[in-house]
Amino acid sequence: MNKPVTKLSPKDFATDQEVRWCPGCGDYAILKAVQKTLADIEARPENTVFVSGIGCSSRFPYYMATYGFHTIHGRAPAFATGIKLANPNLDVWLVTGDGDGLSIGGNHLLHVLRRNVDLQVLLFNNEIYGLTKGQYSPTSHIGTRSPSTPYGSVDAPVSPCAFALGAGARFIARGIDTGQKQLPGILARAHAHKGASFVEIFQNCIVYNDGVFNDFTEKAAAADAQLHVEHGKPMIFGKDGNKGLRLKQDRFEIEVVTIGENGVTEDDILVHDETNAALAHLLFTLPHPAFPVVLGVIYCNPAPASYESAVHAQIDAVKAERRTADLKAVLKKGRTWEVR
Amino acid sequence: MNKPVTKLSPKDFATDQEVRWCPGCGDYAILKAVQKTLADIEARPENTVFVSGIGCSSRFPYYMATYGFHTIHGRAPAFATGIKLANPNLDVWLVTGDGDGLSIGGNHLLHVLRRNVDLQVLLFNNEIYGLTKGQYSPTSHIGTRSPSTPYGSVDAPVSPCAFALGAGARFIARGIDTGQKQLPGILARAHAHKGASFVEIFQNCIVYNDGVFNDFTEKAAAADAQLHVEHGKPMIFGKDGNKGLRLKQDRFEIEVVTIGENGVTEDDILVHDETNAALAHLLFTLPHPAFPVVLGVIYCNPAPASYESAVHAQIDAVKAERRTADLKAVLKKGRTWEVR
Amino acid sequence: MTIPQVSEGQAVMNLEKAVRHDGEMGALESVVIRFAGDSGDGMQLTGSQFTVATALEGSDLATFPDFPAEIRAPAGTTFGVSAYQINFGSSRVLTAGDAPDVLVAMNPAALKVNLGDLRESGMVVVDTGAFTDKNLKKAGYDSNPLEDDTLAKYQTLELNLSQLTLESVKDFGLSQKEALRCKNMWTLGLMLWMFDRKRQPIIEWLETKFASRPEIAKANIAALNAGHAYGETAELSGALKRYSIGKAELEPGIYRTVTGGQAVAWGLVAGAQLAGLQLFFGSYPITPASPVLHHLSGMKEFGVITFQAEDEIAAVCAAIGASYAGALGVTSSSGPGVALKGEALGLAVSTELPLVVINTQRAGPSTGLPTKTEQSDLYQALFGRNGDAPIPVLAAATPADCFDLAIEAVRIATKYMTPVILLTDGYIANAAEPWRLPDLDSLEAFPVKFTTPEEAEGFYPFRRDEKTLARNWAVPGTPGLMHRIGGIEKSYDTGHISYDPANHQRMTEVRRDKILGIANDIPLQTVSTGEEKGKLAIVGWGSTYGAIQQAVRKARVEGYDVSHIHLRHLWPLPRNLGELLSGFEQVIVPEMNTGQLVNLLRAQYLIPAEPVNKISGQPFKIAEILDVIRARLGGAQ
Amino acid sequence: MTIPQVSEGQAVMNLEKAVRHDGEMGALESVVIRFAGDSGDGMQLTGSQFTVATALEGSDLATFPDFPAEIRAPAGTTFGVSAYQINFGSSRVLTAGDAPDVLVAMNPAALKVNLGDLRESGMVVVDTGAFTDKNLKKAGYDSNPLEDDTLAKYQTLELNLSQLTLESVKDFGLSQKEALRCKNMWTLGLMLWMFDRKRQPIIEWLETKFASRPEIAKANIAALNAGHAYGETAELSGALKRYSIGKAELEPGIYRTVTGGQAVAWGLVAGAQLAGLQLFFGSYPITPASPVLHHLSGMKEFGVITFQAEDEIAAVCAAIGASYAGALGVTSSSGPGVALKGEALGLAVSTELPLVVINTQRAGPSTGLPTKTEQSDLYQALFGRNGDAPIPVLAAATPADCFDLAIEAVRIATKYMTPVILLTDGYIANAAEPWRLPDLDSLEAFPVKFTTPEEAEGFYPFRRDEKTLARNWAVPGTPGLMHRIGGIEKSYDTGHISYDPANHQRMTEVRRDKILGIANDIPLQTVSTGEEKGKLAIVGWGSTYGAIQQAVRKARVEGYDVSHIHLRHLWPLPRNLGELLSGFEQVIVPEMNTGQLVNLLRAQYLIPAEPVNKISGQPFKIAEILDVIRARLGGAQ
Ligand SMILES: Cc1ncc(C[n+]2csc(CCOP(=O)(O)OP(=O)(O)O)c2C)c(N)n1
Ligand SMILES: Cc1ncc(C[n+]2csc(CCOP(=O)(O)OP(=O)(O)O)c2C)c(N)n1
Ligand code: SF4
Ligand code: SF4
Ligand SMILES: [Mg+2]
Ligand SMILES: [Mg+2]
Repeated sequence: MNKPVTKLSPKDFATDQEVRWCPGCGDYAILKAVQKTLADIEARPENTVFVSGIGCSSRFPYYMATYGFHTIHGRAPAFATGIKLANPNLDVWLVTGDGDGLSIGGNHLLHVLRRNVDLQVLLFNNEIYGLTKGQYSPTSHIGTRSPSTPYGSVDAPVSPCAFALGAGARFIARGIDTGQKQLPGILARAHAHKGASFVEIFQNCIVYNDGVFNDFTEKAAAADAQLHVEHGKPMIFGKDGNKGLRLKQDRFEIEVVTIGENGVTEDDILVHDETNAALAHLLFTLPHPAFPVVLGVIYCNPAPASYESAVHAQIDAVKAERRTADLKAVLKKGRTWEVR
Repeated sequence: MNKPVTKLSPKDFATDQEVRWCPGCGDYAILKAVQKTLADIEARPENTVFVSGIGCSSRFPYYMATYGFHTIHGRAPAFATGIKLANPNLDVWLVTGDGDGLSIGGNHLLHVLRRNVDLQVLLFNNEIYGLTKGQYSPTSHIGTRSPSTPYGSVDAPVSPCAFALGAGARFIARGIDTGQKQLPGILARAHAHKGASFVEIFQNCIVYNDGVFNDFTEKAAAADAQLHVEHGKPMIFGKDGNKGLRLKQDRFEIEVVTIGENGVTEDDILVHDETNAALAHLLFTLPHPAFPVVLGVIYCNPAPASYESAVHAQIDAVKAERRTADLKAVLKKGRTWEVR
Repeated sequence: MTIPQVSEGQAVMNLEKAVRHDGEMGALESVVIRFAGDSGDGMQLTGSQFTVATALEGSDLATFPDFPAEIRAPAGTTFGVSAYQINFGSSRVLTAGDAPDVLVAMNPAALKVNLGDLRESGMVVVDTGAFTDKNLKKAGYDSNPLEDDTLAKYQTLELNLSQLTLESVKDFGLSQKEALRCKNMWTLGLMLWMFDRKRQPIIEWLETKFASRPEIAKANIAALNAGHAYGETAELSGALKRYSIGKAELEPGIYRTVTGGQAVAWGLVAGAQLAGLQLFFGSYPITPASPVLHHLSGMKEFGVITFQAEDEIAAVCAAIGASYAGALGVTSSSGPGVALKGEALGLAVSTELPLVVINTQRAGPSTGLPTKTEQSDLYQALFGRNGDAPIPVLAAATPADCFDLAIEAVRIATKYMTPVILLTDGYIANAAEPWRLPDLDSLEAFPVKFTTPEEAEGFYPFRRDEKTLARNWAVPGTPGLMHRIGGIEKSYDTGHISYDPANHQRMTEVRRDKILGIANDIPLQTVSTGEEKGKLAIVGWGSTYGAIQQAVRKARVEGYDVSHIHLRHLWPLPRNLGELLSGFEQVIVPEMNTGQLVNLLRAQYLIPAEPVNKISGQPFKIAEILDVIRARLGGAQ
Repeated sequence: MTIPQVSEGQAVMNLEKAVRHDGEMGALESVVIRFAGDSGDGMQLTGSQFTVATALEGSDLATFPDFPAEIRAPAGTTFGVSAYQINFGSSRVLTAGDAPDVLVAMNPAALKVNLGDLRESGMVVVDTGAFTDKNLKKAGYDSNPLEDDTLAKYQTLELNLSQLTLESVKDFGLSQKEALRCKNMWTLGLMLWMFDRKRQPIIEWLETKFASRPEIAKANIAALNAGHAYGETAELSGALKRYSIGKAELEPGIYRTVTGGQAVAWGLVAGAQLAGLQLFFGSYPITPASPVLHHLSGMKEFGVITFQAEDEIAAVCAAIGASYAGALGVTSSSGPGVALKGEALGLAVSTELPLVVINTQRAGPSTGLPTKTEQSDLYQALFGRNGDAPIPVLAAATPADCFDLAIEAVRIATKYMTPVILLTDGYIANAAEPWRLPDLDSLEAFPVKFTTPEEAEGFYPFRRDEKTLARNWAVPGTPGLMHRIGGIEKSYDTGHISYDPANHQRMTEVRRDKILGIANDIPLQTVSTGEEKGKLAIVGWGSTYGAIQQAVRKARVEGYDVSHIHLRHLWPLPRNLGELLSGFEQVIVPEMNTGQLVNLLRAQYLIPAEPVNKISGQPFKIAEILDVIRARLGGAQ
């Protein structure tokens, strides 16, 4: 049942349920990319489960013709862990938002990542609480005016990817809702990674936070404001393909340089190493606009085993060693006596 | 009332309550260090509040002759935030454990750190749940045998400091329970830092996890296994003071070198920069024993304002602008009509 | 100006047919209008502006906004329909009305969802321009209801609102999309004309709202005027009739409309002022509780600290922390969020710190129906904690009552050093009603007295006031009173941790008795309508007030021996309640749940109180209660 | 070998004085011993080994371990005292005994804390070696109780246990500290001698336990033997007497001792086997619930998945997730942890997934007294959720009953697709009692039937079984049955999200009716002791079983017309319960809380049931219940 019988198309992963997002919401584009990814990787609908919390983003499972569980706010990682432990053969995708995943659900996200449960976490970051009508979220920049912060927010936002790294995630990637060219590839790699994969997707909320990512997502700005990294390739960007990141001499820091200026050549450009965690931290937190926003698979460093496989390996080992599982014998273990 | 009347001694910060930790518990040493720190920094008992969750570590407030709130499991950061917001003049210390702070309480820890509430978080890491009799914790290394993991744990531990960094903490330090020489200094700096300070303290649980840190805390091993960093100083360690960390050529990585060998001189040794987050991530996660365990103030990079000060500044600004706060006027705002 | 296109076969619209009127031709005692359309059609705005205009006219009124869970559901779908109902009249209006007299349906989906509620021979106003094949299909209509006999029972006013609107604003250079957005103002203009309400307040509001885009303001005003003018023309042609609704006889005073969300916020601010405390409000957004957070976030000039926490647990814990530090800690949520606060509430009970918890209930269980109303969290409020952890529970009957009870919650919390739960619901939170502004100066203050350094001698944190049994409140920062508290049992005599069995018994009892004692400090239970004894008592709580009140009034007019008793204090119960209820042969408890208060009353007083339950996410109708009364008491007496 | 140092003025120890005996000199019907000492003195081990030896002797028995919250409180303090009580005898023993006949006090603090409970003229065994000035002071004694008249009312056996022990193990080369650790075995040896129990099982246990340190094993065995020999010598000298306790008449079978923690774990494994499901156990450590986690963690050969979650919310959510994926999801905690699960339980109710929730109750509110017992979470179990979210609730009466009810919980959860809450408490969880091993083969299986691909035609996830009203269970991985579920209200007919008012009413009612219908699938309520009608019924639930049962038996012997009714199904209640209770003139409900079941019964049946409450963190004593019966029914009839 794991082998595809016929090749499915993206449309085969769409349900007949009416999609209930606002017209123009970035979620539509992500839905499209995910459906394409599932077709690309030849996923079987019956072995695929989409799990989500609560939020606009978390309505996602209703639109996927797979199994789906729309749970409660912030707890999707815990449900997903239970599902994957109960049946490791299932292909589990977790959809969450910046509020669901990083506000109420931060702790579960931390633990599903550090335990390294083999599933994909897609965090739709629109820097706002969409479903509850636009309050600021833990990823909103300082000064965000919202119904609960009419004078502007004062708390510093968290970087989802830096958080994931601190939590011990071993696959961290970043994409953009409208990046239909890149997104399916990133998602396919997340899926291929054995262990917990974390993908932050910048998503435009057209109603409550429209254009918040424009400075790096708008066509005109994109090339200079985005750096798409690839393992083993120099970190070059810019519309003329001549900007790059270079290691500073004797400092554990990097800088933006222009190839061809001040004697800089392509050889000076730092080559991306997706297994380097310190570099990943740096790339996640580069200040924009001084630096570009880094996209793609930024960190990937698989562990020897994913959590559910280790759990089952242990169970199997004990089973093999004990050979029988006899409850009667367990009850009789220790001191017993007979009354006649 | 903020100025000390007479200089208090460490003993003045001790209560008459019988201390209820196991004999030999590392918590005693930390208590001593904290009491010394409060005397050193001339803290006023009436302006000092110790807040904790639940765990052996969280019994701490009972032994401090200050105000104290022993709350519920994992939630101390939230209580502390409320306290500090309600009265920013209070000096708030938060005591938590690896279970309290990183298992059930991970989310609140994340948010108190990213919000940057001006308080000190002391996380006593004994890599075990002491109070509930020895189950493994989120910091226990893989393979830990405990009542709930009789065949050994399989989940990867989280690094408290890396987590704190990912959460956006702007002061992160590390110490050892028995490090009476270093600890008060570290705590005093944590106190001086305006914003949330995070201090991980390795603490020996003599009953359930005795000796788990021995490989770097035991006298014989300490010098070679510990690196005490100081901002602006080269990262040198070892009983002969001749080992150090060096930046690898053209790689965003470091290595251990010996001064005097292979032409290495002190100048080659990387100078510690406590404002460098990527470096901090690296130092937090250096694999031991290949690298030393890094101690001291590893990251300190203050933000322009702490959370509670920003909150109150905003309130004050609105007050100043509006001048009056007249509820009658508020009620009358908008459409009213009179019935006679 | 086009000529009214009154649908074929219809004579003059004749609302009086089934509406009570007060003699004079065209003058009605009360009318119920429901505005329904797509989420994007601006029905909530239309409704609330009609409400303002109506309130200014001196009518009594009640409203019921009913909107979908989706932010902006796809246009034209039934689940995307948003509605706003208003009941207004010259007599006392207590509910939004059982059945609309007039239904404004901006598209087929709105018609589909709402038509069933319209009273027989009521009036339907439809935008024919929206009855396209596509929209009909989206709404699930097989044939066009305007063309078959779907509307036969009703009076229909079929207008191409879209086209009429476009015409009215064509001079302002708006895009087609922007122009069409004015449709709701055109419709509002017509309704204002029909019920003789003034346009001026709406015009002013539009001018302020669109101050930065004057062309939008002008277009909307033009549409409003056009709708109004349309009515006048139609009247001249005899096709439409205009109605007047007299002023209601209300107590003299300054009035405004208020929603429960506003009233809670203002009540908390007033309560904090009366207690002399800084208000700390810790919350996490959730429908339908968020408006309280939003209102308070804008009141910084009162020194209100609003803290949008990472979750509901952090919200309540921060509020308890704030109370510990000497502020008035308040937290607010709806059912699923309150479920998360149970453990922390136990700590507030155990440490005896003041705290106000507001639960704006919604339909459950679990996520349930977030935008629909219900009263099913009473059990949770009374019992939803581990251990013996009694907490006083209050419930507001109307939007305006939220103000009074928020103050009462603060009073009890601070006087008795206890958490207090105030229950409202989605209906109360969003509905607007006229509110006579209270005389703030006449409210009795209840200033808190913190323990002072002078009282350090023999101080311990759990020393109690002999009368209230409240412990004293010593706040950090006070020299000489340093102490430690927590959730472990404390010695009655020293406040230190105590594992002594007899002490635990004593402390558990004193915590219980403290709360029970509050019964001596709250008003005796009165009867809202009817006699103090008799055949039948209808006992309600919360937002069922209006429906029960109207039903009982009507039943009494019909000659039934029935009384309405409405509880605002649900724990402890008023101390005369048992006696009062024992004076009735039958006690019926209507609730928007499967029966919760009814069991509390049965357990407390051993009376055979019986439940009447509605769990549809919709408020009770007057008729539903009236039917129960009639069924219970047989033919009219 | 030293000579017994029986304290001055004491004749031969004469336990019979106040102990029921069965004629033969030195033969007692039952005895209660309490071992008390510092946390470090190994009293729990001593007690449980005495229990094993006693069980093997064929006595009936019940135990009560009572230990401090501290892991290792400072030596010598009163709050560091750890105690283990055992009641054993030849007749049916159902409680750990009201008052010890023998108190073994290893230090002054242990004496101080426990002496008050000793029955008059009971026996005190003290270690004089521990009565140093320092220890006396730590225990809060102003003068040495061995020297003043503190012990005048009792028979005292003053032995320098420390010294006697050191002597007995001096040949094994232990450090002073290690040698002193054998003190508990010396004492155990003496007690084994005194009550004629065999040493061999203990010796075997010591050999296994210290297999890797044979010198420790040998020293402990030597100490055990020395204590035993001491008794023999003392008997010869006439200073001490030896007692025999006959075998109890128990049903034939193989027996072992079992604690509630073990029985729950095994019952869950058995239940999962009977259902044919993999057991998934998600939990977070908390006292006193952790033992279930610990036991199950060691049962991997049964394919049990134990998941120590990051918190209680994750634990229950993971369990629900596992159930969704086709395993049997179980979660377990104590009061404060269960408080955190309320929201998720609502989701399990709404999605109608099987789930078993075990609450090992402890004294609350809040953190309360973690190591003390209470029954104060019944309200939380019944009502602690938002919305109308009914859940079946079971409560175990004894440690062994935990096994049966764990199976019953699994049966109901899987048959009815519902969460089920099983209540135990700290007393049951830790107490040991003899348990006749059940015949596992005779247990009736209740295999779960997942929906199959063949049933895909017309499948929807909320299609119900007509009789049970349970929905079908289609698990991910099954081709053709892909579907989506969640916490929003679902259409009765399709399972899709539905905001339809009438549908919400219908779904709420079907969820209620499904649970109420379980009443037809559980045993009728029987009377444990006494007649089916009469003057007085004592209605209990949970761990009060033994105390009520013994009290009622005694009272009936005294001639009182009283019956004991014990509930194991608290929701839904057995369908004959109302009728049964109405047959009694008075109904009394003793609970270890301020009155929770009593209110449920009053609300359900309108009977004037009255509460008797004990909230001291300690189990009821037989005498306390007996006093209530006597007071209620006047002088003996
Ligand atoms: C326990 C609980 N608390 C609060 C809510 C209300 N709530 C629903 S979604 C949401 C935030 C959603 O934000 P995000 O995850 O960013 O999703 P988005 O709507 O932006 O996609 C909140 C606060 C809830 N449903 N349950
Ligand atoms: C809600 C809740 N869940 C669980 C517990 C039980 N509990 C108390 S302390 C603790 C873990 C403590 O571990 P840690 O924070 O590492 O403290 P330590 O005892 O090791 O110092 C747990 C699980 C509790 N008190 N409350
Ligand atoms: S509110 Fe924002 S995030 Fe939600 S559906 Fe609408 S556009 Fe998308
Ligand atoms: S159990 Fe461990 S952490 Fe707790 S007091 Fe004892 S030694 Fe310290
Ligand atoms: Mg969002
Ligand atoms: Mg710990």
